Amino acid sequence: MTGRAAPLRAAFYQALGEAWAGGAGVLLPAGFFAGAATLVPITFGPETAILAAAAPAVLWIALALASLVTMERLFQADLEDGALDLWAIGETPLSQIALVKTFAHWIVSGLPLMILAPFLGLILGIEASYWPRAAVSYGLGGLAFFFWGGFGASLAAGVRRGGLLIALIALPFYVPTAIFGALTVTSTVAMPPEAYLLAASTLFALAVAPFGMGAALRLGVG
Amino acid sequence: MTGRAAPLRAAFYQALGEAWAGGAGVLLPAGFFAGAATLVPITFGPETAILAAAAPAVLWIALALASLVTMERLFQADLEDGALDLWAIGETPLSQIALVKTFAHWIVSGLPLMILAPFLGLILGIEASYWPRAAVSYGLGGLAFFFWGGFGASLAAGVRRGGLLIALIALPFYVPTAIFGALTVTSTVAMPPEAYLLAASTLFALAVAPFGMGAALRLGVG
Amino acid sequence: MTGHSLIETSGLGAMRGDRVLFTNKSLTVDTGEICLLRGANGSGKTTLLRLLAGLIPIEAGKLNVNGAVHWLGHADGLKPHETPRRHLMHWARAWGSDVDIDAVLVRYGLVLAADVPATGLSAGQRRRSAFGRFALEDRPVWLLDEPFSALDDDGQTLIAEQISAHCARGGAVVASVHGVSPLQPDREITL
Amino acid sequence: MTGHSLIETSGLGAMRGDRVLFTNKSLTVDTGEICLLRGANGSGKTTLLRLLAGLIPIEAGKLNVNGAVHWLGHADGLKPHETPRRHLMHWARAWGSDVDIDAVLVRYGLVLAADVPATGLSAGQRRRSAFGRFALEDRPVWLLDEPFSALDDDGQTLIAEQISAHCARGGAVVASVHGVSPLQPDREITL
Amino acid sequence: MISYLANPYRFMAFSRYAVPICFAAAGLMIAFSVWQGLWVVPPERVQGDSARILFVHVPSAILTSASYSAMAMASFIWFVWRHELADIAAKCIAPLGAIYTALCLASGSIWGKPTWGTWWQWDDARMVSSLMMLFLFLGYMALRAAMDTRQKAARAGAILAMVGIINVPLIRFSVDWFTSLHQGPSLLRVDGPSMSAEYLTPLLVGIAGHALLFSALVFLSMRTEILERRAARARAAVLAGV
Ligand code: HEM
Ligand SMILES: Nc1ncnc2c1ncn2[C@@H]1O[C@H](COP(=O)(O)OP(=O)(O)OP(=O)(O)O)[C@@H](O)[C@H]1O
Ligand SMILES: Nc1ncnc2c1ncn2[C@@H]1O[C@H](COP(=O)(O)OP(=O)(O)OP(=O)(O)O)[C@@H](O)[C@H]1O
Ligand SMILES: [Mg+2]
Ligand SMILES: [Mg+2]
Repeated sequence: MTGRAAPLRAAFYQALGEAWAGGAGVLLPAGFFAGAATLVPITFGPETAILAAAAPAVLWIALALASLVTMERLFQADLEDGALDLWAIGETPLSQIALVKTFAHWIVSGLPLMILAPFLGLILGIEASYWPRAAVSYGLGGLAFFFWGGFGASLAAGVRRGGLLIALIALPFYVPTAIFGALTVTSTVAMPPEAYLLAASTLFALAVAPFGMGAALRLGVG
Repeated sequence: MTGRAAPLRAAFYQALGEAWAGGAGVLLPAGFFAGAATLVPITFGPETAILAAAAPAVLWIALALASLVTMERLFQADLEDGALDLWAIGETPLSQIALVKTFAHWIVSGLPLMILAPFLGLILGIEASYWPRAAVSYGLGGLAFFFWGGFGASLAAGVRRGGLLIALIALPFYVPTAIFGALTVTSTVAMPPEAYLLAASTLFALAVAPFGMGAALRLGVG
Repeated sequence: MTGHSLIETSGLGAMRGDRVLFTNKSLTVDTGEICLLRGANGSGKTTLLRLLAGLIPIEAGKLNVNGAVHWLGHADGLKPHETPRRHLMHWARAWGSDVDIDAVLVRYGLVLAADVPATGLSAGQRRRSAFGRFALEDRPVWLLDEPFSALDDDGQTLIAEQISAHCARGGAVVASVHGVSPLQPDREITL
Repeated sequence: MTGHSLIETSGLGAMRGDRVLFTNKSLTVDTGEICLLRGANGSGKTTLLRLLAGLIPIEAGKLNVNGAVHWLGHADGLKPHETPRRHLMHWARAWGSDVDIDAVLVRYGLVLAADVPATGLSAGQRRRSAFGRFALEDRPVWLLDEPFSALDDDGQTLIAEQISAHCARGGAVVASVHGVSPLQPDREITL
Repeated sequence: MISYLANPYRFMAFSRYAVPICFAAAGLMIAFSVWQGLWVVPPERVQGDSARILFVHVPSAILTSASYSAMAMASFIWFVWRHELADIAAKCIAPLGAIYTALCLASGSIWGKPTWGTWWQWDDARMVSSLMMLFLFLGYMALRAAMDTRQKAARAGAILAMVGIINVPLIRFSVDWFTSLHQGPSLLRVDGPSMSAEYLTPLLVGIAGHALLFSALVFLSMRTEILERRAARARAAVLAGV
């Protein structure tokens, strides 16, 4: 009855609920969306060419920050309220728990941004043919961002100056994804080689970051 | 010996220490700075005209987010660890404590962004004559952002879906400041009328938000 | 001891959500008295104490507290990265107290832990740090929510002594407790 | 009761920062036994329990725990917005348990508080919810850090009974306590 | 060799002689390459005299990746076998690696100004990934400093260092994967170096010299660290009343 998947499913649902209850989940995409959609046109003035060129960059930054901010509190809260101890007692590796939780948070905070991207594109006057590729790039890139953000957050959980540390630790890992992602979105061909590199960097994050998180959380409870 | 200023001074120093130790303080300016400075040019590509045009908007968004994120946990943490009870027992009005704490957090997280703005401008290739006015605008606008963010945070402390609430509550207050701020920065005349409006919106925040925060925190401890 | 009352309430009531916790509670605590609150989990002891402290607005009844209040809740009030020393220094500064912090740390057995941040402190050490605040300023009314929880035998004796001394000085104490307690109460209220 | 040992340690030691908390602790707990940990605040009871639970890596000595562990720490493990019911449902799901949650809520006196989020629960209600986890799955080793703190008299009796029943079923219990405790220990270790 | 030296006492004995020897050899080799580079080698065909900064840039650039790899390897050894010396090595490599990375960035920027007309180009993958290497080193040091116990510092640092190793291939292959200002490899190529011998010899000597200097500095700070840990342990023993 237990099965190996049961704890993961439970962790997933709990994290979904948490992300939603904590509110930071939908806050950030919504806030970024509203903020970017209102502020960008105001500061850029009416030149739509610049607007359209700037929008993808603004979205990438929003995505990166959203992930950092969402993940910052995630593991620290688990550490403080004792929930992490309960996971650590069990047999399921912490790396898998961390993976599932991160994924749940991406669904709540990262995925909406990906879905909203076309609307933002519409407002900012980006050509419609760009949208599908852009949305997929934001999805993949966001996933990588959340995993690296989670890695930084798990290392910094329960530590003085945790926030600064997370930023410092996560930033180097964000950069390749951001480079490939931006190149994919702004490329003029339909399926640029950077798209594969973006996918590869996301896969790498998915493969490596959970183990890092698991080890870091083990350290945190100790 | 006690004096009315002693508790405020103590609260100020504690908040400074907290902001610094929590790391969210320097994290955000530093992280946003590093993040914006790296990601913006990467995602915009080498066309410096776009870069220069987009930078002010990106900075305004960064500032807004920095304030939201810094303030989100501030009062909630005070509520959870019992520190807010201790302030509420005392004679000093909670509105003054909240004012002082918010100001301390602005010093740690908002002021650096204002100071870093010229450097960011340098990197992003914005004309030097813009910097002083931009820095002052970021300073004023940031102050208003932090106070409205604090207002939202105090209302949302200890409430389900706090994050979402903060966003919903604070964003409407952010918009005027952001618009006047952005217009001030990008205006072509030296002292545009928007600058006065920006200053007025900041004054309004300073005058009204502390009372809102005090009342909301009273509600939170109850 | 003139015996005038420091706390007077009549007809206090409290609700939480849809639930009525208690109604029509009247209690009077005079100078030099200890009042213990007893009752099952969730019966409203914490709520009553928070009412007395002025932390919860009064919805029914009357409340009169004549004097400044020291508060000890379930939460100890230490920030995560605060050390016991910094915690006491902070509140000494806030209250304008010039008590010797080192002496307080010694009295409460916090010498070895004085510079360990709260996340590293043991539960009892955190509780002792919170009690240290009481030594910073003399206030007539002490409101204590399960003051003996997490304390070892020495700690319990120490706190019981402090409470007796405080009453001897003319203070009043309201404390919630479970089970046996080292205090000799003058009044007991069961919720 | 065959009396084989569920927990065996030898030469355990622990440091925190630069401070040596204890060295060379050996203890054995057989099936059906209760072992109480005593000691002053900050002496290392929590640390020893966390070592036994495998939460802290072992730096000195040997440790052998034969069987799954139920853990109750100083922190109750409830998320801020979790209700007791959701908390138990969550862990029942995680552990693949099909115990009737409502029955557990009744047994632990949480009926009225079943749907109150943790931020609104009283300290004792939070503690009871944490204990509710122990009813979800049968695990031989129970590690309890101050299990009676925040519990009222009924709650203490209830938990003491649960502990005795667990030992009667062949389980082992290691618990840290201060002062008097309703448990009849088979062993006591002072740190 | 590594497992032989894993014993701190053997390491102390070995490094007592290795440090001065490395320093001396490094001094001679670096002096030779600087002398060759500044006075002997003819100006470069296209870039003129500015190309002479090659003799600083390339050794520091190679040591950037090499030192990070060494730190990651030491972390791995510590993580798997718990040789304390490996942790000490990783800890001591970090600040020196950061210095060499900063040197690589500075010399690259200085070289870039006359050659490419810009100090810095944000969409150049090699420059950006080198900067990220600096952040990794700084993050590693900050993480260790933030931990309250040595064991935690060691474990957290090791986790970060091992995961961060991806940046090494990224730096290396960034010039192949992206169109960038930075030139492709001319030294470490499958078909051998594509550089004239009058540049190559002093460059190789300089690289070896910097590597020796780096080792000497690492050994020296490791010795200090070992002595400090011994002292701390003695203090803890006194405290514990052993
Ligand atoms: C800030 C700017 C620069 C950075 C961050 C940088 C970084 C690097 C790095 C990391 C390497 C080592 C690659 C490896 O390990 O395979 C390297 C090698 C090299 N760099 Fe730069 N560089 C910069 C500017 C320049 C400039 C302006 C030039 C000359 C035009 C230059 C010429 C070289 C050469 C000749 C090599 C050796 C290539 C090889 O043999 O592999 N670099 N640089
Ligand atoms: N939203 C709500 N709806 C219903 N009941 C609520 C709500 N919020 C709080 N409560 C109830 O209010 C009561 C608060 O009690 P309080 O904390 O004062 O108890 P206590 O006597 O201090 O208990 P303990 O001994 O456990 O500390 C609890 O029974 C709790 O379940
Ligand atoms: N960084 C550090 N430096 C020095 N001492 C530390 C550090 N971190 C924790 N400690 C000490 O380690 C000890 C931890 O003790 P532990 O929590 O195990 O005590 P305990 O026996 O459970 O106490 P209590 O009865 O109060 O719960 C405390 O004395 C604490 O001060
Ligand atoms: Mg209570
Ligand atoms: Mg303890």
